[in-house]
Amino acid sequence: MDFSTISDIVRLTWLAGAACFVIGLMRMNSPATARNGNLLSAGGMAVAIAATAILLFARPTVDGGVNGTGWAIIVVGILVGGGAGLYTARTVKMTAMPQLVSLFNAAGGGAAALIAIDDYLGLKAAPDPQINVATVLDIVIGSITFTGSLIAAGKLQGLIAGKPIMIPAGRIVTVALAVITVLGAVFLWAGNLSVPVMLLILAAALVFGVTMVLPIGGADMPVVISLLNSFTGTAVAMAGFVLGNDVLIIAGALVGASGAILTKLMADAMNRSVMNIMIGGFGGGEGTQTAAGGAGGTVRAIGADDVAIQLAYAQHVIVVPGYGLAVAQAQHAVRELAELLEERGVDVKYAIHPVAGRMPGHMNVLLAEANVPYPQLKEMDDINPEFERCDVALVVGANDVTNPAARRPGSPVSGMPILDVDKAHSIVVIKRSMGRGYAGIDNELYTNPKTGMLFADAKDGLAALTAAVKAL
Amino acid sequence: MDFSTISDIVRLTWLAGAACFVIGLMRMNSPATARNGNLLSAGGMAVAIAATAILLFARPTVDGGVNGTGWAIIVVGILVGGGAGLYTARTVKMTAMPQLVSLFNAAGGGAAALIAIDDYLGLKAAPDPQINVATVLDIVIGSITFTGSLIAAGKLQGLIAGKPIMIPAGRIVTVALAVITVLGAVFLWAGNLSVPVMLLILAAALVFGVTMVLPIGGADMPVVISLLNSFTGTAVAMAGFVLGNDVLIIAGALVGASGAILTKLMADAMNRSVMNIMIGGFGGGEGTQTAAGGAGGTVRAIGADDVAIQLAYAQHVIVVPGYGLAVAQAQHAVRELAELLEERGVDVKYAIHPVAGRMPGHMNVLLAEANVPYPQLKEMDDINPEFERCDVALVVGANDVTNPAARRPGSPVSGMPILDVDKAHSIVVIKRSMGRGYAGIDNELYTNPKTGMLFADAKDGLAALTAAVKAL
Amino acid sequence: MSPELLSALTVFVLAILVGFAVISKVPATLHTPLMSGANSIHGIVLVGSMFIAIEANDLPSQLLSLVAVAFATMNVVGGYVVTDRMLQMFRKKPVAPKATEQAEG
Amino acid sequence: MSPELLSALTVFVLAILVGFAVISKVPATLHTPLMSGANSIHGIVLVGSMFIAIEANDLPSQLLSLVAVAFATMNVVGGYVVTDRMLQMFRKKPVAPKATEQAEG
Ligand SMILES: NC(=O)c1ccc[n+]([C@@H]2O[C@H](COP(=O)([O-])OP(=O)(O)OC[C@H]3O[C@@H](n4cnc5c(N)ncnc54)[C@H](OP(=O)(O)O)[C@@H]3O)[C@@H](O)[C@H]2O)c1
Ligand SMILES: NC(=O)c1ccc[n+]([C@@H]2O[C@H](COP(=O)([O-])OP(=O)(O)OC[C@H]3O[C@@H](n4cnc5c(N)ncnc54)[C@H](OP(=O)(O)O)[C@@H]3O)[C@@H](O)[C@H]2O)c1
Repeated sequence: MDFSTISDIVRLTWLAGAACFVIGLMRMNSPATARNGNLLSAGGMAVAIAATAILLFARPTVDGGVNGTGWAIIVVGILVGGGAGLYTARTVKMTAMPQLVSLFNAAGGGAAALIAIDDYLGLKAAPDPQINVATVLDIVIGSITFTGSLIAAGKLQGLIAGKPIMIPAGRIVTVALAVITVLGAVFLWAGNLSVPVMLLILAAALVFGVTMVLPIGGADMPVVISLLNSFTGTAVAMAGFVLGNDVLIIAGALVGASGAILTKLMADAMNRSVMNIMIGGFGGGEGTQTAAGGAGGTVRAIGADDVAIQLAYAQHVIVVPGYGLAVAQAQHAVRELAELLEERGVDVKYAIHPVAGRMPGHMNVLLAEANVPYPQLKEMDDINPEFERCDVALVVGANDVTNPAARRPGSPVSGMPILDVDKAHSIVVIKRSMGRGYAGIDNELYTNPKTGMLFADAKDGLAALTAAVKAL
Repeated sequence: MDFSTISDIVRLTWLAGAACFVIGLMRMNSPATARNGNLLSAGGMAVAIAATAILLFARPTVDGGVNGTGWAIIVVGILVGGGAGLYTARTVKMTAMPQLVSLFNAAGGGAAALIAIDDYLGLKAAPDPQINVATVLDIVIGSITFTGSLIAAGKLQGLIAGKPIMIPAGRIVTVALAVITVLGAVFLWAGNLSVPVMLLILAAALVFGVTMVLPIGGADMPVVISLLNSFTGTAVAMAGFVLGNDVLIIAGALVGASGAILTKLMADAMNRSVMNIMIGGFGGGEGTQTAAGGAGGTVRAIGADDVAIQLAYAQHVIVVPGYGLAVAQAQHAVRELAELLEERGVDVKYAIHPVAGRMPGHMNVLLAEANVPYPQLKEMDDINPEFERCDVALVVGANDVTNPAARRPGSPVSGMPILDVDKAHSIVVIKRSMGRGYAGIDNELYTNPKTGMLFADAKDGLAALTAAVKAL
Repeated sequence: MSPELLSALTVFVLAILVGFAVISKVPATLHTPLMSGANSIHGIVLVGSMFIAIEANDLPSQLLSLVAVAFATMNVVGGYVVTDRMLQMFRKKPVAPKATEQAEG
Repeated sequence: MSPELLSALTVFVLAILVGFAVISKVPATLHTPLMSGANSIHGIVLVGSMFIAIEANDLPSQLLSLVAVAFATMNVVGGYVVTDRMLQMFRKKPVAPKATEQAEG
């Protein structure tokens, strides 16, 4: 086969790979086909990469031989990167997945930036304006994504404080960096070939990624990661323009656009706007629990033994898990309690709010990991009508998602759909204090006469309940 | 501005037009934005056509002058075609719209085929294989669409009998035509330049369009039109390959694919498979009403005066309109009766089944045309829970969409969601006889002890009811 | 394969993917307007018809292209107008129906 | 504008449209896996990294491209594996939970 035929076939294969990405993403829109969709996408990727290897191998070289160093770089790079990716992805705990996704995103953005940097360093004369535009955009966006995603991962992992970090004169620094980047880019676009200016832009963009993400609260990180993911897609599409490669353009633009939509959906689900998050509004999240001391209304504290009796002689119990359960790693403790109750003939269900916790699907992941039977997990819309028939609603470390204030306008959570916990015959809340949740406001559920507060760490409180039920 | 700049701008404008088509279609997925989406799409079209005119005008001609004849053809063609399109689209009755859409579809398919025919006649030597493939496909698909859509329009308009027409040895003729087309196409693809063979294919494809659609029942025409619409899209994309024009390729492929999905959705909504329809299974529709005479169970006939008393002293009445109401053009009669009842303090609602009638949205269109207030029209899922609280369900010319047999497996309507008419306290059915509906099966609703049958044409029966209520 | 054909093929495949993705779960009431809206879009064949018209040099070509232009324009203009008419029924109706009813009936 | 650029631009715009159309109303539970799935797809940058690696002739280029290949592969491999792990939770669980519960508890 001559090279031009091979090249044609490779290009068509790339196109087929890109089609797999699209169809895979479509299938990932619904739980039943999601896993299959991801596999299809992976298959498309494998085929596209294999085709690339064949193309590079078949390509006539200057001296007619095989470029040993080049292949060595590729093989070593793939082994090292693939090994690292595989190992971390396999061993990471379920709860640490978002930060890992962010790390992988950083890697992708970094690779895209490196392509443009390498291309720029190899330039002998100023390139066509269009290519120049793409190169500079790739460097800038790729670098911002690289450092931004690293910071986001660090925040989620707890390596960097989750609460908003205010850099002294932070806004001014950020704006200054943005101005430097834009001016440098315009200078290069004007047709000037200058490696120092390129390096200046590179440095400014790298620092900008840091100053952009640092002031944002840890709880908002999933949205930030999704946004940076969309950025990486755009950077990869730019790399495609630099190299004149369609498959990079297609896959990059696909991720850029779908990532943008996804970012908006995620922000909507937690009742925030993307703008609001990026500017760093509220969202201190885990930093605010020491606020207030129970403003307005009296609070009834209750002991583990009392709660145990209520639970053991109830017919229907609904467990409402929240962020506090995740922090306390109390998923196994709650399953044990539920199993004990079920043995005694109590009907136990879990009410899963879509944004309970700090990442979408947080509660599903946690409880699935603890082997809670899937049929017991109920989505918000399915379980809400059942609260009025339930004897005890056991709220474990959930706050905002149960706050009846969401039904009225004028509060930060207004409009967010909530679990109708206040409709239950009796309510028990396990949390450590009267501390506030993510939205930083008081919860009038706690002053409801039907509510008893069991002040404890989620894991300890549940263990105490289990012991008390066993002792009955 | 030099020509190459103009050409670049025109190409970018085409791309923008294509983007408008896509975004317009997206917006047409939801009732609130649908109209706006259609306008956006029309705007994209206007821009794309204007850009084309500019490109053709700016293009250097052989002799440097303006091609008078060419422009005359364009202007006359646009005036004639535009005038005809505008006039028919403006004056057609709401109920005749599907056949008009089919006519427009025929026109589009015809135009696509003509482009390829013209191209082929102008050939001096066999073209590149790829172009050749596209040309032949364009001729074949465009021609099938052209005659097929004309037949479909004729059936819906009643010019051609709606019931399946069986051509003697029809299947054999159809298969023979298909074989001729395929053999001719392969001959041309093999690199032979032959106008007679092209004309043979053309003729075979034109006749094939007729024999394909004739045996299909009139009631299935909406699905057939949607399928032919998707065909036209494909033909237009092929024309794009022939002319090397991206905007034709994009818009054509877009319609080809989205039309295919839509065809499937439409067939699903009426519980049929596209395959089943094309092969021409049941679907006699309007031809079958003389069947059966009330197999199994006794039927209670009831007079207009009795029904009038029931209706006038009811609190809640739900009207269930069906195909029979459409045929009898009884939409105004039903609105009059409903208004009369409302004046007497009866609460009247209309239960709209998604596939009541013979085209999707048939009942909405009809009743909207008769000025029934929009809030009184209830979708199936909203109204179904209300049947058990309603005093009288008045079924007017509806049959299949009320048949409780759909809840059990083993009947042709099994699995189709139905209106829960049998839950009403009392049921009145207006139809002419015990005749069957589209699916050709008996309806056990009619032998339900709660049901009274008012045997009459829908319009006459409703008029009689109105008179009887007034006389009370 | 020529680079033009390759890029045309890429565009074709992408447009098909857009077409598949763009239609999601639509209420049945919208099926007919959506079909009609898609039907108008393939009126873009008018662009191609204009090209062959301007290049037509002999009588057969001129006749063919005249018919093509007329057909395509009919598809475009009629298609959009009829779709718009269908979609008018989704306008919010004035809500106080009683008053008008009494006036009419 | 070169024809290549024009066709690259066409492809870019179409791919953006596909991206917009492809994400419809998704349950919140799927947001994270979907993000992770999209994240894996931009690992396609590995293809570009392989190109610069094979063309790298001086040390800086070779180092840059080595890092690029390693990063991109990490993105691809890790991305798909972690997404698959997330999606495992949508497997249908065996329905008879009582038995296993009693065995454990
Ligand atoms: N799911 C997502 O995708 C996502 C992403 C970002 C933001 N959010 C937001 O996060 C919130 C989620 O609501 P939520 O009800 O799950 O959580 P929440 O409103 O943030 O409340 C969590 C509560 O858990 C308690 N808590 C903390 N540590 C605990 C421990 N070790 N043991 C027991 N309790 C503990 C805290 O009170 P004490 O300090 O008194 O114990 C706190 O009030 C929403 O506002 C949502 O919009 C969600
Ligand atoms: N909406 C769509 O998109 C679409 C498209 C194709 C097919 N379909 C199919 O069509 C059916 C629609 O159900 P449907 O309940 O509306 O209709 P149907 O099941 O077809 O029944 C219509 C009934 O109306 C009666 N009728 C006919 N002319 C009449 C007149 N002048 N006055 C009074 N009654 C008259 C007939 O009985 P008599 O002869 O005894 O009067 C017949 O039983 C479904 O099976 C559906 O799948 C729908």
